[in-house]
Amino acid sequence: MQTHAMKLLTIVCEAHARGPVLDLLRSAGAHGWTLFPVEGEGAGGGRPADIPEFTNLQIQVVVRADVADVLLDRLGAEFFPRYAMIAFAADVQVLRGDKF
Amino acid sequence: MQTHAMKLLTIVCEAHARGPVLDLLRSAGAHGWTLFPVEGEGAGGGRPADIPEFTNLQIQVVVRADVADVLLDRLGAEFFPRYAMIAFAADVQVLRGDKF
Amino acid sequence: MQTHAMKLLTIVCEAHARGPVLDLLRSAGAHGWTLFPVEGEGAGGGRPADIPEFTNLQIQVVVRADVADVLLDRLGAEFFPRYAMIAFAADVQVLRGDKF
Amino acid sequence: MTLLDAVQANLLSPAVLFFALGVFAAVVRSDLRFPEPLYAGLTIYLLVAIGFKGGVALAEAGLARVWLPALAAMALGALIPFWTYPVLRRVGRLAAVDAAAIAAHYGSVSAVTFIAATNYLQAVGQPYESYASAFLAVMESPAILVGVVLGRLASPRAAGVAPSPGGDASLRAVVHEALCGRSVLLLVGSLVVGVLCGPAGMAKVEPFFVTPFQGVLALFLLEMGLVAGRRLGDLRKVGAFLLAFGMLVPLVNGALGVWVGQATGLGLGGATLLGVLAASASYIAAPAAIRVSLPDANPTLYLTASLAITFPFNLTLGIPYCHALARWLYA
Amino acid sequence: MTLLDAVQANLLSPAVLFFALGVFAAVVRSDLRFPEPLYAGLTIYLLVAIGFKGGVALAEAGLARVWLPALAAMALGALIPFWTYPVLRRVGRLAAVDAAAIAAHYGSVSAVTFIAATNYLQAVGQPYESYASAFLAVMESPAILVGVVLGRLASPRAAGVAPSPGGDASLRAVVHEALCGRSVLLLVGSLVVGVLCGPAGMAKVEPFFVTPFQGVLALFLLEMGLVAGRRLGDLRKVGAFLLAFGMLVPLVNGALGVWVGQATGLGLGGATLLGVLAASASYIAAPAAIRVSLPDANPTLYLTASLAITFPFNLTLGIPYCHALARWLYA
Amino acid sequence: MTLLDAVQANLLSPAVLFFALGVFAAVVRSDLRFPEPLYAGLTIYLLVAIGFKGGVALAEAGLARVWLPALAAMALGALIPFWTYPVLRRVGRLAAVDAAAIAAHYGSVSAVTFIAATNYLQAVGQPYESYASAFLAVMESPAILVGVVLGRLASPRAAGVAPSPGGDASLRAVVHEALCGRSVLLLVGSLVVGVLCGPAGMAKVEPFFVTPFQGVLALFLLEMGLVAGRRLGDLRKVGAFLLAFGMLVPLVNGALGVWVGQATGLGLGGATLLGVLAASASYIAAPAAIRVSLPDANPTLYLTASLAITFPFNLTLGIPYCHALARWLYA
Ligand SMILES: Nc1ncnc2c1ncn2[C@@H]1O[C@H](COP(=O)(O)O)[C@@H](O)[C@H]1O
Ligand SMILES: Nc1ncnc2c1ncn2[C@@H]1O[C@H](COP(=O)(O)O)[C@@H](O)[C@H]1O
Ligand SMILES: Nc1ncnc2c1ncn2[C@@H]1O[C@H](COP(=O)(O)O)[C@@H](O)[C@H]1O
Ligand code: NA
Ligand code: NA
Ligand code: NA
Repeated sequence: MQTHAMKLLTIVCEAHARGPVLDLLRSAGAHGWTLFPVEGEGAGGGRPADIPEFTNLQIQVVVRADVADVLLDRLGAEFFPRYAMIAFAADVQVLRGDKF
Repeated sequence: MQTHAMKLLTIVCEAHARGPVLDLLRSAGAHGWTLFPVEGEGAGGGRPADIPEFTNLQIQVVVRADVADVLLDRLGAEFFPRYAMIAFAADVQVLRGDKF
Repeated sequence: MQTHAMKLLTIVCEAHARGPVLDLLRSAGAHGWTLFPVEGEGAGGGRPADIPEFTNLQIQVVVRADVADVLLDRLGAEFFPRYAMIAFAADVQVLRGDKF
Repeated sequence: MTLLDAVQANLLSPAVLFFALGVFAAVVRSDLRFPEPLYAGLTIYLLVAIGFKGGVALAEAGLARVWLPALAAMALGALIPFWTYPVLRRVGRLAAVDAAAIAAHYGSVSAVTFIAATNYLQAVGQPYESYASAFLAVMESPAILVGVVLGRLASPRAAGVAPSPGGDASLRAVVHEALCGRSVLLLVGSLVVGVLCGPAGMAKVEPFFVTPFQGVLALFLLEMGLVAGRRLGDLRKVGAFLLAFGMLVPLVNGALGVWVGQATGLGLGGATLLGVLAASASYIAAPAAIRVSLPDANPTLYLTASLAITFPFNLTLGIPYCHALARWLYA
Repeated sequence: MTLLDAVQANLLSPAVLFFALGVFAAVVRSDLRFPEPLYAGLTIYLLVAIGFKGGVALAEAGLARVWLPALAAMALGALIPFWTYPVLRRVGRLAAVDAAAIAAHYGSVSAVTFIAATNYLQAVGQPYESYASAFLAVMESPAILVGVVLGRLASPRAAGVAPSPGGDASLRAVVHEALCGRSVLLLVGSLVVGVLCGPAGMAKVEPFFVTPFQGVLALFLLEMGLVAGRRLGDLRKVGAFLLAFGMLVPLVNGALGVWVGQATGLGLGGATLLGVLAASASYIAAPAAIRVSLPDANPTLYLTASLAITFPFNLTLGIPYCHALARWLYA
Repeated sequence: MTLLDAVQANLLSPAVLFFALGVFAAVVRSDLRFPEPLYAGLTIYLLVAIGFKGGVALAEAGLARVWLPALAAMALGALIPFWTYPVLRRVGRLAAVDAAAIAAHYGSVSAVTFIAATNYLQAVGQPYESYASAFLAVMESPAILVGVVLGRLASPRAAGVAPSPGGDASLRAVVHEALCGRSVLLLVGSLVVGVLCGPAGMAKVEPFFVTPFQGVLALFLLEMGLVAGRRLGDLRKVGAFLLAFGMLVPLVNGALGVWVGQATGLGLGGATLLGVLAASASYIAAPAAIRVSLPDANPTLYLTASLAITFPFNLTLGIPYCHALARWLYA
């Protein structure tokens, strides 16, 4: 079956960023997202995920390359100075290219 | 140490698809899998993961490229019309190439 | 915004390996990590994740390519004979290259 | 006590008020969430407690008094799809597979509605047969099987829009789910445990499974309010027909249930409970089974109808309605 | 009973000892963990129980007796930032935004400290007004709003170091959080449910929400000990000033609270509770709101102060201190 | 009461029947699951409750009456590996490292088996020394340390098939795990809390930690049945020798324990509990420690033996056996 090249953008951020990040994804044109709680450690110290308020979220979104660029730009400009978070993009192949 | 090129296939699907997807993986020759519950939103609407029955699963499997092709084919033909799900493949490098 | 090439190293291992793996990451120079519990099956049998002691962890770390090599080497030599685990590396693009 | 008084007393019970609080929290988009394991824990507790209590009551009452109403309850559940399906097809103009799916939900039952009804009867001081949980246990599956068969006969494509993963395995999967699915297994299993333990076993676990039960139910209904509230937005998608269907069908099925209860020798309380069971629609076991065996059916339709319309309706109005009907019938 | 006796009795209560055990476990790096859903479940239980109980008490006491102290409690909470902010700026030499953030935390309240105080009063046989949970409910938000405004006025950059995602939406988000945030919603909601149900509703859920309450609190404080203990390492990062601040401010605010309680007609127990509320610092609602609306403020400072200093201080010493003060004032 | 009567009474208790239900659910591959946080919550509750209760009893009995049997219990645990290891080597022809690992498991103890035994004694009206939880606390670790040392002496490669991550750190890790591991810390910690609080503290938390205890245990054993049932398939992999070992060793160790109990002055109930402790095999603390310190040992062998063979065996037969033995000895 034919596959299409897309970007998988992964964001790991403190739970408080949930609302704004999902708003951003929607406004940038993502057609879906996947999310789950994670524990982590980084420049912002440890996030032991013992309390919902102190947990991290990993948010994954499959998007077209141009959307991924927009998202990375806006994350870097608006979100990184504000929240403890990282983001990275990777190449993936999907079926049904028009879905994303 | 020498690494080998493999495919990481990621499937995000509604929890009801768990049994059939794992059966598919086994029958296609995967030697293992990893699975965890996730929240998500897509064409099938939001899946808030508030009830076990309404949750999503993310299933990850590392396989040889040819197995990944078979899996994608069968997912597209047999599963996509039936379940809310997405699947994407990515290139990864592993140690112990014969393990997968 | 400018992105930088990094490696995303993913480790899936039995929960008992948590301490040693995190120690390894720190000593090899990783600046952070992300971790969450997963269910799985592999050569070491099924890990149904019904008891904390029998669960698997997925540990993700974004590092420079050279650090990833060191990590893979040490994982293969010191950890694979000892714990039920797999590890794979993938190419990712990040913002803020100096963070990792 | 008039029907109005009864409704009012029910609306001011902690269980119903906490349900309303949950709906409110979902509607104002509060960040209040019950983590999924908490939901699972509460469900397991409620099913085990109600099953066990029913089993002990069954051990005391003896099978001789239970088999007839139990059989009638099963038959009632299995037959409900036969009248709801044509209504859904003709009046609602729904696709065959959607009609079959919804019919299956309304023939099956909602354990939480049943539990809330026992709660209500206790509050108004109405005695009831505790072994009624046995009816809950046997009514869950039959209608699902009937609905699946109806759906497959009516629209053969539904059986295989795509080559089914595992071929005919999916019908086998439904039967397995119907017998070994989480809720049936917990209910029937705890019932059997209760029968084997009898009152002596009950004495040991009563402070956990009985004394705090009503409070746990109140907390759980807060969560159910959240769950239902999150799906209120889907009401717009299902249309006026399903809205009416979700509130009128319980009235009819409830009356049938109460009548069958009386006909098979149950007391006023037991007949009320059988009415509530018939009136209730499944939103756990049925969706799981239908999703697998009738994948073409639209989940928004059957889930919204059973979870966002019929469940709140029964919780607030359906339960006192069945009780009022039974009191009138037994007067 | 002297202050010393009271402190000792408090230190030997299961609640405080289990807290100490949790701190110990964190310090020796035990692998003991409470999974997050368990924490969430315990919090929901405690907030619902305390809110519901308060509501029932409110229904019995009538609004007439509650509105004045409740209003005074709100005012007290809102005013606390106005004296703590300058102290944090001048004496502590903290950045404006950090000072505002910390001031918000100390004006707001900690539900767990309040619950532990009711626990303490019960243990020493001191009656108190159960409707005091209403003060807890109304004191959570005002100081947060004041703190956010202070922070934005004092350091306009704080409002937008980077173009805010959603523009001025973030102030709206604070207000939404203040009214519909998890803990406020559960508290106020359960309070309202309790008012509507009254004693009849209480009778039904008492075996779940009241009888085992103290035991659940003990278990929860074990977890809170773990949570606080994990952050003890941050004490080094916050410096001596915040350490002193976190222990002296509760003494001052506690005295203010007790005095306001007496002035507005509360009994000895109620005044003690109002003192404890004033003395306590929020570590759930305030951090969540501040993180979103004053992102420049350093979380290590406000979290460590409220969670790792003031919370243990109040739990062990602050509560008996407020009680002793009230007894002296009412003598 | 004959042994047969006792076994039958035990088999018909809610705890054992719910365990059987769990095994059944796993065997028929039901989708019933207890989420891991629920399991963790139940374990924490049971360990804290049993430890706290034991501590209060200890405070009442005084150390003078407890130190001797406690010391004897520790010694017994530490010595059991010295006779089981050679049996595993010579009769079972197991590799040295596997023999050492299994010996460690059988010298250590299972808290759930102990709790089920207290449950059983209560049901048959047999009084027992509540401070016996202290024996549970001290018997968990010694045998693990002995087993690890045995395994390393017997097969030096086991200490380092690969350069150990952290060098000799892994032995230090075992000691840390033995003293600060989750279950030891909860048990010993709650015991100390109980000693410090005494009966006054107990009065406060009794409705949570004591009254509903038996019911919680029944629910937990349902989950343990699932856990054990999922590993039944591994029985085929371990062979007939381990099957026999897992059922005969408890008989011998149980007898030893009962005898040590009598010799050190315990009553009939206490001796029964010491017998059950000796008979039981660890499946939580020991696997964790062995996995880290003897990574060459095959987990399927030690886990299946302790969890899928000895645990169900003791739960159903071992407990009444120890009680019958004690009654015979004390007759
Ligand atoms: N190098 C890394 N690899 C993987 N995850 C990371 C890394 N750095 C940070 N994270 C995750 O991102 C979260 C926020 O990072 P930070 O802003 O650095 O505290 C952390 O809590 C981790 O979960
Ligand atoms: N573009 C996307 N990026 C990430 N996850 C997605 C995306 N689209 C869908 N998903 C996930 O896949 C699940 C099923 O998708 P759907 O069939 O579109 O409802 C959703 O609930 C999401 O968890
Ligand atoms: N091929 C695979 N794809 C994805 N995950 C795997 C694979 N093989 C093993 N795993 C994961 O790694 C864990 C340890 O693997 P193993 O050492 O083979 O038992 C398993 O429990 C799975 O969670
Ligand atoms: Na029905
Ligand atoms: Na305060
Ligand atoms: Na033993």
